[in-house]
Amino acid sequence: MKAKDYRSPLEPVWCTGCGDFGVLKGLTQALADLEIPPERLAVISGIGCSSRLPGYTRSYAFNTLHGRALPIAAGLKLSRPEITTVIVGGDGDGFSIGLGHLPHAVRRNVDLTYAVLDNGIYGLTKGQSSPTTEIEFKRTRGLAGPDERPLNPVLLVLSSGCGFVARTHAGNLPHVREMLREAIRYPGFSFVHVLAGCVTYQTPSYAQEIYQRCTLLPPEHDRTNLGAAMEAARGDRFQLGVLYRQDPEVTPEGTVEESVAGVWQPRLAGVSEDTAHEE
Amino acid sequence: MKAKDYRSPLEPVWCTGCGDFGVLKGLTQALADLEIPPERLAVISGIGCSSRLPGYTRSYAFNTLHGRALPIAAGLKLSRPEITTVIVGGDGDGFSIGLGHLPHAVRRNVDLTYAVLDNGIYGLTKGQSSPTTEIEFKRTRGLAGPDERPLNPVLLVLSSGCGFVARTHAGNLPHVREMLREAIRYPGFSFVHVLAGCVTYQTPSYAQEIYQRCTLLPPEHDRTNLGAAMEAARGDRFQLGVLYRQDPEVTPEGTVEESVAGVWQPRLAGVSEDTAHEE
Amino acid sequence: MSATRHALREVPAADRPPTASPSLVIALVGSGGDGIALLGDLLLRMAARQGLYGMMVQSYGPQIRGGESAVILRVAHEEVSYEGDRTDVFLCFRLADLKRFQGAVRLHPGSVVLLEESDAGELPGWIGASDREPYRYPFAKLENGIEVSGDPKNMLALAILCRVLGWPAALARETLGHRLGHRPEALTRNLAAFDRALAGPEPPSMPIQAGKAKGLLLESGNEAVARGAAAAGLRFFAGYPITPSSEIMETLIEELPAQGGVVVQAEDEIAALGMVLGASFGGVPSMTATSGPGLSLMTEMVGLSSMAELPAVIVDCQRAGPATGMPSRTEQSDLNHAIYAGHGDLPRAVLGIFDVVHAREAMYKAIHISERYQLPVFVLSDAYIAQRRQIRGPLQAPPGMPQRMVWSAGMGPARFELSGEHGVGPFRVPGSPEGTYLAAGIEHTQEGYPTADGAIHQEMNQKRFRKLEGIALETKDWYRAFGRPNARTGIIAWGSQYGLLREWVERNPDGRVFMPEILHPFPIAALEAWRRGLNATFVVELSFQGQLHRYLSGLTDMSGARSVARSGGMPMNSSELEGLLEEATR
Amino acid sequence: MSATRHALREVPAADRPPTASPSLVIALVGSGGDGIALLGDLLLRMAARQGLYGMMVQSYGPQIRGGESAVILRVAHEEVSYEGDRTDVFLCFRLADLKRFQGAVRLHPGSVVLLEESDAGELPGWIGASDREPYRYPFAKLENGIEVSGDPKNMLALAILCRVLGWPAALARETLGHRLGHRPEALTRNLAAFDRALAGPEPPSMPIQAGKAKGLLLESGNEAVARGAAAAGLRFFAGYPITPSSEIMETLIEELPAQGGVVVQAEDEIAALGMVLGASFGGVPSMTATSGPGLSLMTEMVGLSSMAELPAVIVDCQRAGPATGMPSRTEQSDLNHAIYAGHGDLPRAVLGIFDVVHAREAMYKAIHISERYQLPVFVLSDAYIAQRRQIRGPLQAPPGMPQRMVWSAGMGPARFELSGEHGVGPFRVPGSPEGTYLAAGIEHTQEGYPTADGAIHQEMNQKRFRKLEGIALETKDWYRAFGRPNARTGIIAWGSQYGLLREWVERNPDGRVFMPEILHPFPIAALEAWRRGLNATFVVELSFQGQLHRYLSGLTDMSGARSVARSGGMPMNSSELEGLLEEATR
Ligand SMILES: Cc1ncc(C[n+]2csc(CCOP(=O)(O)OP(=O)(O)O)c2C)c(N)n1
Ligand SMILES: Cc1ncc(C[n+]2csc(CCOP(=O)(O)OP(=O)(O)O)c2C)c(N)n1
Ligand code: SF4
Ligand code: SF4
Ligand SMILES: [Mg+2]
Ligand SMILES: [Mg+2]
Repeated sequence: MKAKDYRSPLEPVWCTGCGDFGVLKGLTQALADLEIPPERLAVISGIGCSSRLPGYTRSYAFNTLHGRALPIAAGLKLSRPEITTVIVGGDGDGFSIGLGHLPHAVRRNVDLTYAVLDNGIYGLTKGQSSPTTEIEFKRTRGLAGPDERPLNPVLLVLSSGCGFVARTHAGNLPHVREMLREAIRYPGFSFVHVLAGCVTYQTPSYAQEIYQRCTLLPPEHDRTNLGAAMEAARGDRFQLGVLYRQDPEVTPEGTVEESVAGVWQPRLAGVSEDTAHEE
Repeated sequence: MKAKDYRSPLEPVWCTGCGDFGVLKGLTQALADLEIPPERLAVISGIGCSSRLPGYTRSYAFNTLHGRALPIAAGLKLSRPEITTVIVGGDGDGFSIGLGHLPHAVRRNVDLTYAVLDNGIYGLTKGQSSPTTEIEFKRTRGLAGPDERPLNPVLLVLSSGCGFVARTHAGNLPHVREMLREAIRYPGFSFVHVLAGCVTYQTPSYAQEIYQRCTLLPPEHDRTNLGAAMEAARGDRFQLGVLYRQDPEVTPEGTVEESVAGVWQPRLAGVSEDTAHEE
Repeated sequence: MSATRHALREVPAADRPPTASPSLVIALVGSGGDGIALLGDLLLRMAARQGLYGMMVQSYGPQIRGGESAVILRVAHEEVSYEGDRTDVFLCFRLADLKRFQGAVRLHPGSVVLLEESDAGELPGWIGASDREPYRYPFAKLENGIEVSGDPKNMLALAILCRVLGWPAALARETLGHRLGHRPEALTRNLAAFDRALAGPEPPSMPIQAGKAKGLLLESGNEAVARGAAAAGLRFFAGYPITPSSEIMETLIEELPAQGGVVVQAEDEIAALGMVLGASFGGVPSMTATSGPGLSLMTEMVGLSSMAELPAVIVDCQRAGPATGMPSRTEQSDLNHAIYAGHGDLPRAVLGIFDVVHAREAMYKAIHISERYQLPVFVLSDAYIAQRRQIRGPLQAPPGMPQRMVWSAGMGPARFELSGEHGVGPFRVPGSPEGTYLAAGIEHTQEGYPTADGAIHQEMNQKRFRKLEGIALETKDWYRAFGRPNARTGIIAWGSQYGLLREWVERNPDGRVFMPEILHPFPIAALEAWRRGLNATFVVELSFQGQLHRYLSGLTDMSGARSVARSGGMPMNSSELEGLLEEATR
Repeated sequence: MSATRHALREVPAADRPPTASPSLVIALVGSGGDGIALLGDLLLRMAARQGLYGMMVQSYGPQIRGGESAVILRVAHEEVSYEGDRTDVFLCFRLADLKRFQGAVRLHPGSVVLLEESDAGELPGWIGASDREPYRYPFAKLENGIEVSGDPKNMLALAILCRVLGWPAALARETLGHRLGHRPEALTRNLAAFDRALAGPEPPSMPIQAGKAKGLLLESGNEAVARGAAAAGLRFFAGYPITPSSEIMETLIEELPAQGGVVVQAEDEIAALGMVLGASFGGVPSMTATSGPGLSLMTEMVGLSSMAELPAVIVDCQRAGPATGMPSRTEQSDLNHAIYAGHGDLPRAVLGIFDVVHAREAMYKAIHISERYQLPVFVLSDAYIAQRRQIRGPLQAPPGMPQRMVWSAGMGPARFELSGEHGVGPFRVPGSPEGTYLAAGIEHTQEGYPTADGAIHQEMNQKRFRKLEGIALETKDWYRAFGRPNARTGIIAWGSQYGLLREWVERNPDGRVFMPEILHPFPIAALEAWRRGLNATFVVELSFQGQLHRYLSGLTDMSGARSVARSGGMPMNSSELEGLLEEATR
């Protein structure tokens, strides 16, 4: 199957020039590379411009509630482990209202891939600040509240114990494709931080600025070293690539093997005197 | 005023031997050291055994909802900056249901002190696992879900950019007192991780075990070095003391100066043709 | 009020309805350390082994551990789901604890009273209600006036109670073995104490004979909810601990994996219901369980379940609210929320549980409705049912497994086709070739694509609400009516009032009761038919606002029906009910 | 249906009620880039400067940017809060966009139609409804058939519209200067284009004269809510962005700090209301604003507000639900949630907003009620009001600031004293010596200490619900009734139906309307009195379930009252209303 076979009939309503187009393309390419049959694929999101992406894919797509994609995807994957499950969303969706679910998704280490399309702004609601909006920008826009420092999502995810952490830039299609492919391959929870500009509510030059601030990780970077990964994450430049990868001894436990047919088999639970008498 | 002057008439309902007693004592001592008038003090919590603490203090105490102490305290402090505001709660309250508020409270850097009484268990609801429960314990107790790795709250808070991070142990009263005193003094958001055993739902030996695993930070530890703090946080022993302290250039912005009287002054808003015509 | 002075067993044979059966009420009072709960549990297990029905309720003080603890136990020859309000056998380890039970424990001339020997001092007046001399036994071990740890008091009491009730010591030993088998040394210590007390002076007797029933089952309301759901095909559960519902998750942790199911403790209730919807999106029957605060948190997610047409069962063990309220106390005040909460217009169904026995049936029905109609179903239990342990008859296998209509390639209809019967279309389960579609909480076309067209929104609302018509049709008989059909005094109630009212009709020949199993959509036609011929109608509920009464007023003409409502706390008992009815009549 | 064929201004002088006034409806259609919104805004500002009232509504396609965009503008000599459903002046930059507006735009024989000159091709039939020849102008600049960027179309259109309306060009230039002053080069470019079009061929005319009103104010519903609250003493706001409410926060960011207030963008709606309760615990008048999804998320926190007796105002800009629904579309389906949501029994009040003018008054009343009775107050706005821009008369200073009864040392009563008037006790503001106490969502004694005693719970519920009696007493006249007092056809409605119904009574001499300002507790006695003498009663609302109708049925006998309800989307217009009323009568 080709990348385009992973696209639905729906035409994106994104603004021309929106970074999200690149991610949609990169994702469909990665899926084609991995030859995942669309009927075994689920793409799940919250709410936001970026969260419209699942509707543009040919998959069991679910455009859920603002900030709730992670638990919903976990429920699907835990009960249907044979379904490849990819989560996409925005920085507001994932790092503001949805932030509480992220470290837990990481701890739970269910085999999910989470790509956050971080444009440092609330796009869909027309340009309020997000947790990754930089203070200067916030100031110039006179956005609400005390001077919040921007969040460092990559550092946060590393600190939560995530086994696969990568960063890429929506303007660099081959890199997006590669990072998403690696992340989906990883047998555990994988996180991909995608820098994706908003041409409408960011300062026009923003996408350009961000691009300037990106560098590829140096070849000598040791992706198995958490300390090194944290160092890289804390640098003021956006380092692109796989910052950290810890190969899991065990694949996540506690998932059912049954197919859907399996879970439909009627059973009678807890009727034996003994179990019924147990406390 | 003496420590006991910060106690309310209410008798704690905690189990004999509960670590929370130590924190109550240490907190009242720290408050006495700082000579904070009770009427200028607010102690705010969520729900849990540990969250019962505010009711035992003589203060404007608020026992809020499970997991919601942080935003409620922030609302109070932002509108009433003259009120010293201390937040206490448990690991379930703060690191499970309430986790989403923590990095934002840190980013916002409102002048609050947050002490988490971490017993690695849900006490009030009778012993389910919490985000800091260790896997072995979880396994032996057969608790729900896939094999979640425990969370490292101190590392998480450091990664969110917290300017004051300390750890102490409820069994070490003078140390609890000192850490809380320092934290309350800090002009910004301060976090204190308090190890406090649950004698009822932890393995009986737990408090003891934990105590064994504690060491004081070495004198040469550089509390102004974030990297060093993260190293210390990642060590498998519990290092006690101030792991990190960054002296804030600015005290938090965006707070009102008015006294309560002030905010009651009637005003007419936005009536001039101009502002009314502005978009 | 006089009616209430008789407990069940003293109703004069004449006007005693056929279902009446001899029963005994046993009250046990002690402090946290005394093992009162274990003692009650052992007695209940012994009752079940002897073919007796019964139930047990417990109450604690505010302390997490320690503090006073009391157990009320009832054993009977027929199913009971009300613990009675007269005490036949009363055991108390500490005179000091007696005061608190003023009123809670009501003795009669024949009551047996068992007290600590060394407890000197004045007995409270109400003990005098019994004409029989209190039996005193040295439960506590004293060394020069100070109590020191000696024989486990609950084991001494077990022996004495066996003799009072005329129950075989052998059965007690066996049950004890069953319960403590995994801790041999504890078992020997306990058996030794038991035997010592058996040899003590003869206590007064208040016998109840073994029953005929076979294969009786003992479980709590929460256990029954968990097992009933598992038996109905539940294969995914996510929850977050909260009193009084936590044991539902804890029971499923023990039992569901063995049946190929998954149980997860989520980070909060929003995530719990989110995971449930994710599993349901995957085609798997799923549920969560919580109590008021968690229920309120789930509100937005319930809207998604209804809008994306994802089956989900939400069990709510009601406690006294609002906010944190009184977590360990029962109430029936989440009805409004279950029926009305959530922004926008969204169909959902609401069932109520009567008692531990009904819990399994209710769970089967809830999963059936949610799977068949692809919408959220609330099941309202409460602390009184959830925390109670009750003996029930053997289980029947369910009539067949709940089914979700499943789509397969070539079947045709789009996921959200308007035309489906009762607004339900075949469900596209991930994994089915050619079945890919977009599910969303955004209003959508039949294919699931986003729309902002008001005409489509109206059509979709019509489609989704047609489900309620289908459910109303299927559930028009989902209620219980009992008491004399031609009686002229009627009570409408729901949920855990069941046990109390079962006995009320036995004492009130002119009374009958209507209790809906499904609260929304409400079997209103049945209610209207049932009301014919009544002189007086009361709506009895544990809700300050009288939520059921107000809700029914919106559905039918309730003029003349009186609301008998109070806030939660302790469950209602017979004498209180009679009092409230009298008041309401005045 | 014939009644609706007349727009306001054609009502024959004979039966035209005194309030009737000449008005013009202008429809502007283009694509995102055309600056339609700015054009509409400039015209509205010019109207206000000329002493004319008016309003403007806008609609977009799904695209974030680009896509079709339309503006309907109405200017009139008296206050209007309904945009009318007949178009007097119709401007369209692109024939292709016309189709979408089939139905939305309804021309009459006198309508003026302005079209792109180069747009060849068949005009849709409905354009023929106008007897006047369409006026064509070269808005687009073409280079061999391809459109290239030329003069800003909206400026060309502004000039032509000035001439159609007979408005002074000088005023247009001044207004433009006011609007673009901060971007001088843009201003010159725009003025140049404006002047060029002024010189073009004479367009048909449809004049409206300047009015007499002075000091008129132009604002959106969200701006009015924000400013009304600030004027009523609001000093703390926390919110989370959501369509269609975000401009409330954005306006307060601009204006509240200057008044000594604080505005925070929270991480989510739970935190937003949490912060509000924290500030309110601090004694500071506080509020949040949201829409359906956020409202649902706040459910648990609302219970805390009610239980801990912390004043809080929650503004809900309703949109089409459930779940994410249709964010940009209006609906009135959050009423059930506002009245009933939340576990347990909890008092709260619910107000509804009629239009932009009423918004400020409603916010004053909401803050007053919440501060006086120390409970949560919902204010229900909707997308139709929130996003509309409306011209209003000068402001009056409020009657005095809302007051919270404040405790001070030696005053006596415990924080939650039962005996306070209407269940309200003096509020202990942090900072007051000797005032320390425990606030909690846990049920509590009068001092605020935790309790699990059912009797205290009952007393506390009584205390808290006495507030609703106090509110009902104070607000028994908080409604508007209009139309002929003795008319025999009555409509009950709420919220944004106001403008439409204001005009309905003008066209229907036998019609009258009842609209509550407060929905809970409902001014039911007033409604019952008002209903006397009606032959037909209709409850008109934008909710699929007819939530108001169902709610009223629980409060009073509504038999015979017909529900006229549909899902949200576009607001109702006159012709649709007449149609629905006719249907409901059949
Ligand atoms: C509970 C809830 N709160 C708020 C909203 C409104 N809302 C929709 S998307 C969004 C944020 C969008 O920002 P982001 O997640 O960064 O996505 P982007 O549009 O930037 O791609 C918000 C606040 C909502 N839909 N639901
Ligand atoms: C919304 C909500 N969910 C669940 C609960 C039940 N609950 C009360 S305390 C608690 C956790 C207690 O654990 P922790 O915060 O660690 O406090 P501890 O008792 O261990 O001191 C839970 C789950 C609740 N009160 N509210
Ligand atoms: S608003 Fe920004 S994020 Fe949204 S579609 Fe346009 S460019 Fe993309
Ligand atoms: S249960 Fe544990 S945490 Fe709670 S009071 Fe007892 S010892 Fe402390
Ligand atoms: Mg974004
Ligand atoms: Mg804990």
